[in-house]
Amino acid sequence: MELDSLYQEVILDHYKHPQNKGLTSEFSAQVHHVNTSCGDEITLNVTIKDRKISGISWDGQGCSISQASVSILSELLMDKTLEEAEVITQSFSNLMASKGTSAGDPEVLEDAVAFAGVSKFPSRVKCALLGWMAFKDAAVQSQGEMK
Amino acid sequence: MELDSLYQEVILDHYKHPQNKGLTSEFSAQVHHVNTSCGDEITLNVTIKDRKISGISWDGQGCSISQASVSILSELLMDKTLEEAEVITQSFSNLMASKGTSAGDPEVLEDAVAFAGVSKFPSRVKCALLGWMAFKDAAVQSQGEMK
Amino acid sequence: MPFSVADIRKDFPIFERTIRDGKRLVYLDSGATSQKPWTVINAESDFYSKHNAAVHRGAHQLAEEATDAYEGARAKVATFIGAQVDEVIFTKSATESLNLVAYAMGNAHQGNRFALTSADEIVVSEMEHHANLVPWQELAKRTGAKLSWFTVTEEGRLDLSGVNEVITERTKVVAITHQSNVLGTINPLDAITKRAHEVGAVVVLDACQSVPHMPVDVSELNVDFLAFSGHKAVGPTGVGILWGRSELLAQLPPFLTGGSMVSSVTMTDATWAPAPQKFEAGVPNMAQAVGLGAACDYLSTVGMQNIRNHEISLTDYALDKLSAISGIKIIGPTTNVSRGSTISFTLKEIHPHDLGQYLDSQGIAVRTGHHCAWPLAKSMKVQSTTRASFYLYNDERDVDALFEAVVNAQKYFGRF
Amino acid sequence: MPFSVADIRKDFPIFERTIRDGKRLVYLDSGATSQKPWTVINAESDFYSKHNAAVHRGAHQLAEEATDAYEGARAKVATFIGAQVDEVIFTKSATESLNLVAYAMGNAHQGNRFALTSADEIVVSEMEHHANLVPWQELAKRTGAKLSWFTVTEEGRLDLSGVNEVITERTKVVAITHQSNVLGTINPLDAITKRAHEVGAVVVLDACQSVPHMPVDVSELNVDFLAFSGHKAVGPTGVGILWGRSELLAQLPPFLTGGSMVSSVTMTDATWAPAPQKFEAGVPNMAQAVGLGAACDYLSTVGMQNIRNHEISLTDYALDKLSAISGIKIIGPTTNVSRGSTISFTLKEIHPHDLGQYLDSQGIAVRTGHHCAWPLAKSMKVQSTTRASFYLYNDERDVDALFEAVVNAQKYFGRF
Ligand SMILES: Cc1ncc(COP(=O)(O)O)c(C=O)c1O
Ligand SMILES: Cc1ncc(COP(=O)(O)O)c(C=O)c1O
Repeated sequence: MELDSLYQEVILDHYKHPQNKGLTSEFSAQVHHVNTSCGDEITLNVTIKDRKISGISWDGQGCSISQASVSILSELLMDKTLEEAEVITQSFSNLMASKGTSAGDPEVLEDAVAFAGVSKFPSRVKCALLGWMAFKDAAVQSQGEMK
Repeated sequence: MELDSLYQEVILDHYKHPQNKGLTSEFSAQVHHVNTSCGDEITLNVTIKDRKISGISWDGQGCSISQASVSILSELLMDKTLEEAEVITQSFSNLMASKGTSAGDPEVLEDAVAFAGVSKFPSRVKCALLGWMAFKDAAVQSQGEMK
Repeated sequence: MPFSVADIRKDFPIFERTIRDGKRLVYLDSGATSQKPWTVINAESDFYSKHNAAVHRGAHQLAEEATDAYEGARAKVATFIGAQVDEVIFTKSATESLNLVAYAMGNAHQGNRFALTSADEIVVSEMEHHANLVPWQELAKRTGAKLSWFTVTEEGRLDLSGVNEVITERTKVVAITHQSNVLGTINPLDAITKRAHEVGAVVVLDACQSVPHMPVDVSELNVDFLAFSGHKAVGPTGVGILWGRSELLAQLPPFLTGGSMVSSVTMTDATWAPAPQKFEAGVPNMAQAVGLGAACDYLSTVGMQNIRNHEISLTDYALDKLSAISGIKIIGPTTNVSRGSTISFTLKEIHPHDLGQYLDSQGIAVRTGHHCAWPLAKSMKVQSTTRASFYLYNDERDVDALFEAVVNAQKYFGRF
Repeated sequence: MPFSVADIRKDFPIFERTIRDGKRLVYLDSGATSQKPWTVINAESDFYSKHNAAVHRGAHQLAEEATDAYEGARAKVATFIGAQVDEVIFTKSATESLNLVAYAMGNAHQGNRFALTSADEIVVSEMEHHANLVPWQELAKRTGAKLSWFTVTEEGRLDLSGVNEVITERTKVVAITHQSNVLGTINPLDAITKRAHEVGAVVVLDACQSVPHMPVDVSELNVDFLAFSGHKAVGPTGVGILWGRSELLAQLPPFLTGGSMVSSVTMTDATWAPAPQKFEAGVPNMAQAVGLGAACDYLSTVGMQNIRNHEISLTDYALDKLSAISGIKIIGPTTNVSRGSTISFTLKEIHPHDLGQYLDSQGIAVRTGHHCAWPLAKSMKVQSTTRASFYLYNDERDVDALFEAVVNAQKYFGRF
């Protein structure tokens, strides 16, 4: 079933057992993003020291795709430099724009390749990107230089 | 040709030789009416004494239908009482609303039956009625009671 | 004519197609937009292919035919809602209709009955669609008027207990929905219109979710303006209606200005034509108006009371069936009293977006989210819901399909 | 593909019908509205019968298909006029597009670059259609800004000799037509845009009569906003376009408010989505947008430069032929330089309304009157004119028919 390509086991797993959920009290930047078409929301705390991501925590409400995506992000980007994070973020954006034609690069995206199937469902791409947009925003806010 | 039912000889004749055209300096009421869809305009002076129409003059610019109609009106309503004028006006309105099904009552309308053909051309009914609407207005203004 | 869903479905070409690899289309999203019968689709094409010309403007045969078709459509809509012909204004949508009233009131000068100042109040409700809320917020901001509102009870009913305090001597306009697009609630209007008219306020009714689904007669409702969209009433997209009492339309300033709505124009000033022309600037959405006329004909032939009765019994069936699902919570009236056939719900474990996706994979079209009524969602303490909305072409098979699919979704998402 | 009127006419179903007892349809009223090819008519029907659903809202296959069709149409329009996709806003008509800009500017608060006060000025011209005049009169009245204008010369050209005096340091907006719908004049824009931008004003171009008839590329025009209607460009009724520079759309406040144009909503406040959504409140005119996309495809396939060339040579022919009629006076440029194919004229003895009626009896559709440009008529010292406007489906046969009929009308009305 096509649906299985969307709801990969790793996605539903993260949805049921979200990682790094619960906001830390310390952070370099806090952002709140809402998907205006459905109301899904995410608050993301990011701590960056010496251009390196030393903390990510989040809270939110939403569908499995948006929640699992930020959960995976919070693991994937942890301890990465801003430059590395930018490469990963860009790779994820490209995957989401691929309309089902790309499987994603597991070297770069690791577990996040599970979202490859989402790119076939245009209305869900926004869900998958919610946390990533929030992260971009937070990185810019705390550094003022990530493009 | 259907067009001939619209452009009766008596209409084109009044268009070329308009009666009572040229405004008198004395009047009980003066009104100015414009057909907003084409810009045709008519100024009508009416003099009423003892509920009797003792003077009608007009000036205007417009198509043969609108100009001939007011010209014929100016002859037809002259020397009539307001009650008689109302009967004639109503009869003319009915004829215009008849969509080509009525020939008009020559006893009441005299030369104005020539406009019977106009009722088949919905966009021209407004032209034929321009002067008549102006007259109604003028009668109301000078008397405040004609319905 | 006996009411037969099977026959009705034959009139709607979309039911000839299938969804997601051959599945039967179960369309439960008529609250967002309805499907269209051939008669409506053909009315538009026929206009274009046989009678197309600019109405009210040309002195030629096509222009006459186009004008007849357009004005004939106005007469059909008027008959459909019990209005006088000159009280029916063609807009592009209910959203425009509601903005029209709000902006036109904002254009009123002191002395005009519609002019608002900071001494005045505007009343709405917590269950309004954004289209009947944001324009009034903006009008309040532009004029300084105060915005106040009726709240909603836990069961999803308007709380009218304080009607005399919410609508005050200062209230100039009460804008309220006839039927909630989320909860299905049909609002009782008598207490509102009585109080509003007592204080000299006008009542603007958002009839988007009522006119398509039940007999609505403006001569009986006691409201002053009424708005609905063609596309939710088996009509074309791109056309809506504003109805207003003629004595009010005569006093209301215009909204959009331009050609065909003027009586005279100089370089610095313009005067207005009488209603409805005053409110229809430009070459109108002629083909869409004609299509809406055909939609009114279609609905009248089926019978609005038949449609209402059908939806009542379908709602009975659906409320019964869905309530049996474990973990379901219906957001809105759970009894089939003063409610339409729109049913919103949440499931304990599955987010509406995920449920909607699963339903889609089964050929079932629902809507998920806040349904353009965000304050209502907050007031009902939900972030989003799944909404199934029924119409004349739905039947118990569709309810069964929804039931089955929800149960299977619970299995699907519970698999790990 | 060689340009062939005979082939083109086959694409337009209306030419299969006849007028007034079997006469060939000579449609010379495209300035009011154009006829539609099958591809446009079918694009609308196909949307309704196969993909109809509310865009941007549902998580189901039909909603996805509808969204693809609608956004695909936006991309087609963008390509057609050389714009970026997010700069293209679907409205109901050019009239709405122009009102949108005027009202949105009126909504701007102090500090916003669009805010107007009594210290500011708005510039229009004497040759504007009411749709590009009255909204600015109203904005001037609302804000206290001063309205000033370019006059028109006897030949029907904009008098630009005083461009630096008409557009002053106080000017905030210049609203001007690209091509006159009465005179056919195509206005030179460089002097206007240069001066306007020098003083920090934005230029709003009414492109209703240019976009359908010649290649128009917003990336080359140097204007800031551009409006046109679908129905004059072989597209459906009920859809228009507003194009605006993206940095300006970002700053311009919204106009219609409601669903799908918000970013968040509480009972008292709302924030806006980015453009173009910010300007598209409510369920949009989806089928009409899709139809307009098909119209852009159709026109592109024929080739806009081919259409322009065809109209130039047809205008040559028509100006020549008509000038030979005794008592005729062409209102507007009599030489075929910087002019489109719209030709207005008066006849000494016959009122335009009577001429139009005679032409209609011969199957010829023209428009008579002031053509929604009353101040222009006064400035040209005519009460009304007869207007013949040509398009891609007209040819020399149509001009000949017009010529013959005018001459015969002179005989007909001269008979007593
Ligand atoms: C030059 C011009 N501007 C504006 C308009 C208004 O267009 P619409 O009536 O389609 O809104 C027209 C056509 O009527 C026009 O010719
Ligand atoms: C209750 C209600 N009001 C207003 C609207 C707005 O209608 P439209 O989007 O057709 O303008 C809708 C539908 O979206 C609605 O359900």
